[in-house]
Amino acid sequence: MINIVLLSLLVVIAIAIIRMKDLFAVVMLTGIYGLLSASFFVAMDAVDVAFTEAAVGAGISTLLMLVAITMTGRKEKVTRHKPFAALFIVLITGGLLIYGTLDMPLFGSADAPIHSHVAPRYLNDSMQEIGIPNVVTSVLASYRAFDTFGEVVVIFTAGIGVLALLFVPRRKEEDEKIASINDSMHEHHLVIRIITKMLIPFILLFALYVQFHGDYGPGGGFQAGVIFSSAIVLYTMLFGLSTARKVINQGFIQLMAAFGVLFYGCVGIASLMNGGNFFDYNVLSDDPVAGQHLGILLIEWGVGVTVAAIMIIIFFSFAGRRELQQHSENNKNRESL
Amino acid sequence: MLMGLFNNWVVIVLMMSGLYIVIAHGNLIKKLVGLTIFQTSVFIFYISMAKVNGGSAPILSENISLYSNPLPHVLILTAIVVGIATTALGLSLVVRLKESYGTIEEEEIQRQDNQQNQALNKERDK
Amino acid sequence: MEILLSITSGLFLFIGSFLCISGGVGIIRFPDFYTRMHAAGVTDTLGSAMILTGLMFQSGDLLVFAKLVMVLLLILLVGPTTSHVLAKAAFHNGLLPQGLNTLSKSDDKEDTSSNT
Amino acid sequence: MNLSLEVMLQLSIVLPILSIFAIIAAGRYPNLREGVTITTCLILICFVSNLYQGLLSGETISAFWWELLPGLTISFDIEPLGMLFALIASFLWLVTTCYAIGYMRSHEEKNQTRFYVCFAVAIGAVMGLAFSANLFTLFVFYEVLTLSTYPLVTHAGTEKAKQGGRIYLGILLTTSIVFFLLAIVSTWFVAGTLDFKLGGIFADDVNPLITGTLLVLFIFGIGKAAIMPFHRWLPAAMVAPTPVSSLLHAVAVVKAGVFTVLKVCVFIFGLDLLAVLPTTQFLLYLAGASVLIASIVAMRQDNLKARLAYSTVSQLGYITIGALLATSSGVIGSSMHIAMHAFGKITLFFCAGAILVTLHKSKISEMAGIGRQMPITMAAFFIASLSIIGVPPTGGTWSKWYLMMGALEADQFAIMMILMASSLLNIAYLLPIPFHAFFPNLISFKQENQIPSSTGTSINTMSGLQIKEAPWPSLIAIVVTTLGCLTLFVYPQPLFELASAVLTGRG
Amino acid sequence: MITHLPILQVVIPLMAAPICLILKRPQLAWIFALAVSGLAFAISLVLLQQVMVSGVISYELGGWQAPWGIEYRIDQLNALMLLIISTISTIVLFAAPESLDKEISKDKHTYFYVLYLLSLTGMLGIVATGDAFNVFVFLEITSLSAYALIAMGKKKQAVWASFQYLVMGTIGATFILIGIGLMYQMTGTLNMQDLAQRLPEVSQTRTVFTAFAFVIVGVCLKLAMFPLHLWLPNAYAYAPSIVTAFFSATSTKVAIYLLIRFTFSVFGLSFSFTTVPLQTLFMTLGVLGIFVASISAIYQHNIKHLFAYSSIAQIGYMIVGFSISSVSGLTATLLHLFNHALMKSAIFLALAAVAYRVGNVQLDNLKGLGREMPWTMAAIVIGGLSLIGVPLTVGFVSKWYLLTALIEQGWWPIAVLILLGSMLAVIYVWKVVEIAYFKESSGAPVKEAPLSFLIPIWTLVIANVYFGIDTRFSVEIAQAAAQSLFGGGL
Repeated sequence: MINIVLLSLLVVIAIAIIRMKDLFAVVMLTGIYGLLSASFFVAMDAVDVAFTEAAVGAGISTLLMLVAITMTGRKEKVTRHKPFAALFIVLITGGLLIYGTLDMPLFGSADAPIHSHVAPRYLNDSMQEIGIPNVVTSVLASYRAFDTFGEVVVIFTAGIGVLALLFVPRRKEEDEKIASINDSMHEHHLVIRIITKMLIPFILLFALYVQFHGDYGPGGGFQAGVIFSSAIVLYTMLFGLSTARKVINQGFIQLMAAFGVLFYGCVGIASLMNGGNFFDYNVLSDDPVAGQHLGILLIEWGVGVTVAAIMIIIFFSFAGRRELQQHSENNKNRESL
Repeated sequence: MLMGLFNNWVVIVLMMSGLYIVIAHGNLIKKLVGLTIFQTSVFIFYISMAKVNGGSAPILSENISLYSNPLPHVLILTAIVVGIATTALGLSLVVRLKESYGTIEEEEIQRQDNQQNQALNKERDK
Repeated sequence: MEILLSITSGLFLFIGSFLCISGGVGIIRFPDFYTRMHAAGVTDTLGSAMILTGLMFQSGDLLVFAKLVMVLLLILLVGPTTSHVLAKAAFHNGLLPQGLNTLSKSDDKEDTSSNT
Repeated sequence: MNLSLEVMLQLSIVLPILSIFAIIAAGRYPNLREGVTITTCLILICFVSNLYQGLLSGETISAFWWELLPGLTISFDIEPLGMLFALIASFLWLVTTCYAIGYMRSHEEKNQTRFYVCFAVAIGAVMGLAFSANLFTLFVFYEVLTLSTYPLVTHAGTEKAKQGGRIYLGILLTTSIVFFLLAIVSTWFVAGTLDFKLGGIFADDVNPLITGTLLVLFIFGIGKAAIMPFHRWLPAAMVAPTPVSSLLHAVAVVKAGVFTVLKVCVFIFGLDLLAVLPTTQFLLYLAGASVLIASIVAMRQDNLKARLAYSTVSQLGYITIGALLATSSGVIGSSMHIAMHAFGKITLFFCAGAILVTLHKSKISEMAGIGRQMPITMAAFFIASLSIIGVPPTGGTWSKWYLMMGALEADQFAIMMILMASSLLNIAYLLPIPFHAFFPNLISFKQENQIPSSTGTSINTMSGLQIKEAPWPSLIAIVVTTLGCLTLFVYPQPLFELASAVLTGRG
Repeated sequence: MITHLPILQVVIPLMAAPICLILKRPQLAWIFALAVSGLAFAISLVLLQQVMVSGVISYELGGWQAPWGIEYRIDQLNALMLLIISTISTIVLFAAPESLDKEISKDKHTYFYVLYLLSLTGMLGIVATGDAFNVFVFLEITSLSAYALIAMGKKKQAVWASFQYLVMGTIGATFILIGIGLMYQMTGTLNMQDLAQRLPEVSQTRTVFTAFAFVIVGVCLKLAMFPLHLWLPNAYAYAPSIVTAFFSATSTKVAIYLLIRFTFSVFGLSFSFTTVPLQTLFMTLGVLGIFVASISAIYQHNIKHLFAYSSIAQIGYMIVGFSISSVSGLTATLLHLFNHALMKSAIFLALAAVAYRVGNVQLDNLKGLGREMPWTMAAIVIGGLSLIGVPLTVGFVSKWYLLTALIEQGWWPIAVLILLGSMLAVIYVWKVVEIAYFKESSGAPVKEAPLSFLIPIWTLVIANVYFGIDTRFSVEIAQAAAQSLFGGGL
C-alpha cells in the first residue's frame, strides 16, 4: 500500500517539475524526487540502493545542480519550442512500454523467472561461499566484481572529464586576495561555522562506519565515499575553496582518485598472480572464505577512496570555476566604477 | 491484475515525463533534470521487479526465509553512479556553454551558431 | 509492562504527528516568509524529536535504541541551525518582515558578498 | 638473355609501370627522361613481338598473379585479339612518344614529367587489359586506365581543363561503377565464372531475358566505347594537348573500350548466343544511330580536333556494329578496323597538333591554303583521311570490306545502308580539309599570307613562300604512321591472320 | 599468462589510465599511452590467432560459472573487432602530441591521454564481454570519455555538439538499460549465451518484443543510423582532429557490433527477422541513409562535416548488408566494417595534418594544397578513391561482396541503388580533389605535414591498398565470423 502512495507522490513531483519555471525550485524538487525514490526503495526492501540513492541522488546531484545554477542563472525561458513532437515521441515510447508490460510477471509474485534462475544461488550459497550476511555486497563485490570495477572507472572517467572541462590553473597572487575575503566573512558565517566544526568529525566517523559496515548491513564503498566527500564539501562551502585547497591540494586528490582505481585493479591482479582468474578472491589467502572477506574489504576500500576523491574533484572544479567567474565580474565592476 | 501492473504503469508515466522534459524543454539544466528523472524511474522499474511479496531485505539472518532478489539491487547501484557521472559531466558542459555562448537556452545557442555559419558563408561568397 | 510501553510510545507518536500536521498547516496559512519559516522550524525539531522518542520505546534491542538516540541528537543539533541559516540568508538578500519597512541602521552590517 | 615467354608477358605489364620510377628520377634532365621513355618503348615492342612469335608458333602463354577474392584471380592469358591490341598499343606508344618530344618542347608545356609518368602507367594498364584472362582483371585495369588518364586530360590545369576533366571522369566512372560493375557481378553470379572462354561462358539454360539485359548493361557500362548516350566525354577530353588526345583517341582509352566490347561479345556471350539475344537488334540500331549522328555533328564542327573527336565516336560505332553482327567476318572486320582506325586517326591528330604548333591555327576555316607551308603534314592528313574513309590505297578498305561482308552475312540490310551512308559522310567532313589546304581559291589566299613566325624548320623554296613544317621528331612520327596506313593496305596478311584467328582460337 | 589474455586485453589499458594521470608530464603520458596501446594491439593479435585456431575462448571472471559470474566470450567476431580498435588506436596515437599542441591548451594534454585510454578501454570492454549488463557499463565509459574528449575541441561549437551527443547518447544508453531489464525480467539471466538459450521459450511474449525494440533503438542511437544521426556531424566536425580520427573508425563500429551481437547471438536469427519486420525496415533506412547523407555531404563547406556525412552513408551500406540476413550479407557488413575503419581513419588523420598546418578545414583553405602538401593530399585522394570503391582499394572489396550478397538474394534494384550511392561518393570526393589540385592557394605557402603525421597516415593508406589487393586475411576472418554467427548462436 505504502508504495502506491510514494509512487503517486513521485508522479505529482514529476508533473510539478514540468510546470515549474524557476530553476531553483526545479532543483529542489529533483532533490525531493531523489529522496522519495530512496524511501520507495526502502519499501521495496532494497536498502543498499536506498542508501546510495539518498546520498547520491538526493545529496550530491542536487548540490552540483545548485552550484551550476549559481553560475548559469535561475530563470528558464517560457517558450516550449517543440511540445507536440515531444508529446508524440513520448506517447509512442510510452505505448510501446505499456504494450510490453502486459505479459510481465505480476508485481511481487514469487514465481517470476528472475527469482527462479540465477538469484536463488546467491541467496542460498553465498553464506557458505563468501560468508557475509549482506548478499547485495557479496554479489556486488565478488560474483559481479567486474561490474563494480567498470562502475568505479565510470566515476573516474566523469571526474577526469569534469577536470578536463573546468580545470582552472591556480595563480599564486589570487590566493592571497581570496584568503582576505574569507577572514572578513568570518562573523557573517559565525553560527554555521561553529556548528559544522562540531559536525564534520562525526560525519567523517559515520563515513568510516558505513565503509566497514558494508558486509553486515546496508553500506559499502559508494555510500562511504559520498558521505566522506559531503563532509569535505561542507567544509569548502563555509571556509572557502582556497582554505579547503590548503587542506586537500589538487595534486593529492587526483593521486588518491588514481590510487583508488589502481588499488581495486591490483586486487584483481593479485588474484591473477596467485593462479586464480581475475577477481577470484579464493586464492588470496589459504582459506577461501577468509580470502573472500579480504578481497571484499580491499575492493570496498578502493571504491570508497575513488568515489570520495572524485566527488571532491568535481566539487572543487565547479567551485574553482565559480570563483573564476566571480573574479571576472569583480574586475568588471571595478573597471566600470 | 490492476494491483500487479499498477506499479509498472506508474513507473512508465514517470519515465515518459522525464523523456518529455528532455525533448520539450529548451533550457539545458531542465534537460539534465529530465534525464535524471528518466534514469531514476528506470531504477524504480528495476527495483519493483525485484520485490517478492512478504520477502525482506537480502541480508541473511536466521529467522527470515524469504528474501527479495539481490541482483537488480547490484545493477541499480552501478546505474545510480552512472547517472550521477552523466549529470556531473552534463552540468560541467552547461557551465562551459554559459561561458562561451552566454546563454543556456537551446534556441539562442542554435541561433548564434546559424548566424555564425551565415557570416562564414557571406564572407566566403565575397 | 508491555502495554505501558506501547501506550507511552503511542502517545508520543500521536503528539509528534499532531505537531507535524500543525507545522504543515502553519506553512500554508501564515502570511509571510519568516512566520512560515517559524512553523517549519517547529515541525523540524520538536515534531521529529517526539516521533523519535516514541519509536525509542518501540525499539527492541539496544543497538536500534542507540542508533535512534544518535539520530535524535543530530536532529536537535542540525534543525535549529538550518532555520537560522535560512533566516539569515533571506534577511541578507533583503527580504524584510511584513510589518517593518525600514530598519534602524544600528544592528545591521552590510558585508561584501555571501559565499553561496 | 632468353626469358621464358611467361616472364616476358608479366614483364610487358610491369615494365611500363616500373619505368615511371626511372622517369621521375630523371625528371630534371629532359633528354635523359625522354631517353628512358624511348628505351622502355623499344624493350616493350621487342617483348610484344617475341610474344607474337610465340603465339604464332602455337604456344599457350599464361600467367597467374594472385587471388584477389576467393574465386576471382588476377591472371593473364594471350589470345590473338589481345595480341593485336597489344601490338598496336606498344608500337603507337613509341610513335606518340617521339611526337610528344617534338610537340612538348616547341609548345613549352609545363610539368612534362607528370605527362610521361601517366602515359607510362596508361600503357601498363593497356597491356594488362589486353592480356587479361578474365573479366575481373580486365575491370581492374580498365579502372586503373581511367584514373591514370585523368591527370593527362586535365594537364593544362586551367578552368576549362577542370570542366573537361569533370565530364570525362564523371561519365567514365559512372558508367563503369553503375553498369559495368553490376554486369560483372551478375555475370559472375549467373555464369559462376568470369574467365574468357571462346564459345561464351553462359550455360544454355540461362533464360535469354537475363543475358539480354546483361548485354545492354555491358554495352552501356563500357563508357570508353563511346556509344551515343555516353559519348560526351570524348569531345570534352579534347581540351587536352594533342599527344594526349592522340593517346586517348588512337592508342589506349578508346581502343581499350572497343577491345572490351569485342572481348565481351566474343568471349563472354559467344557469337551464337549473341545472334539469338532479343536486345542485340536494339543495340545494333543504337550503334548505327551513334555512327550517323556523330558523323553529322562532326561535319558542323569548325574546330579541327572537335571534328576528329566526333569522327572517332562514329568510327567506334563501326567496331561495335561489327562485334554485335555476331558473324565471323563481322568480328574480323571490327578487329582489323581497330588497327586501321588507330593508324589513321593518330596521323590525323598528329597533323592537327603540327598545324597548331607551327601555324597556331585550330579552326578549319583558317586552314585554307596551308598546304603550301606544310606539304608533308597535309599529304599525311590526306592519306590518313582516305584510310578512315576506307578507300583502296589505304588499309581502311579491308576493314570496311569485311564489315560490309559481315552485315551481308547477317543479312542486316539496314546496317549495310548505314555503313554506306556513313562512309559518304566521312568523305564530306574529312576530305575538304586537305582539298582547301592544297587548292585554295586564289583570292582569299593573298590577304592572309602574313603568317606569324614559329620555331618550325623553315626551308626556303622558289615559290617565295617559306615551307614551315612541324618540328622534326613530330614530322618523323607523322610520316611513320602514314606509311603504316599504306603498308596495312599493301601487306595486311599478318593483321588478317590475327583477326581471323580470334574466332578459331590459337594462331 | 596466455589463458588470461581476454581479461588482460581490457584491464591493461584500464589500469594504464590512472597511471597516466599520475605521470604528470604530457610527454611521458603520451609515450606510456602509446606503449599500452601497442601492447593491447599485440594481445588482440595473439587472441585472434588463438580464436582462429581453437574456436571460442571463454573466461569466467572471479572463477564463478557463467550465468552467476561475468563471463568473457571471444569468438571470431570479437577478435576481429578487438583487432580493429587496438590497431586504429595505436596508429592514431602516433600523431597525437603534434596535433594536440595546436588544438588543446598545454595543461590539459595529460587529461586528454587519460580520457583517450579510458575510451579505448570502454570499447575493448564492450566488444570482449559476454554479459549484457557489462556491455551497458562499458558503453557508459566510452560515451562519457567521448563527451569529454569532444568537448575539448578548440571552438565553442564543440561544447554544444558534445552536449547534444550527451543527451542523445544517454537516452540511447537508458533505452538499452530498459531493454536489458525487460530481457532479464523474462529470463532471469544476464549472460548473453544463457539469454540466447532461454529467450526462444518466451520469445512470443510482448515483453520480449518490447525489449528487442528498445535495445535496437538504443543501439541505433549510438550507431547514428539514418533517422537518429543528427548528433554525429557536429560531434565529428568540432572535436579535436585526433579524436575524430579515432572515433570515426571505431565508435560507430562498436555500435554495429552490438547490433549484430544482439540480433544474431542473443535474440537469434529466426526471432529478429521473422517475428519482427526488421529486414524491410533496416533495408529502407539503410538505403535512405546512403542517399540523404551523401547528398548533404555534397553541400557541406567544412570538410570534416563532409566526411562525417560520408561516414553516415557508409554506415548505411553496413546496415543494408546487415539487413540481407544471409551469410554473404553479414560477411559483406563485417568486411565493410574492417575496410571502413581503415579508410576513414586515414582520411581524418590526413585532415588532422591539414588542420595542423592550415588551421581550419573549410573547403576554401584547401586551395592549392595539392602542390604544397602533396603527401597529405595524396592520402586523402586514395582514401576518397577507396570510399568510392575503385578496384585495388579496400572499398572495392566490400562493395563487391555487398553486390554479390544483394544479387544472390535477387534484389538487383537495391544493388543499382547502392551503386548510385557510391556514384554520389564520386561527386563529393572529386569536389575536394578539384579544389585541392586546380585552385591556386590564396594564403601564405604551407609546408608539408610533419613526419609524425605522415607515418601513421601512410601506414593506413598502404594498409588501405594492401588489404584491397591481398584480401585473404580480412575475407577469411569475416567469413568465419559470419559462419559462426549463423551456425550456432555464439
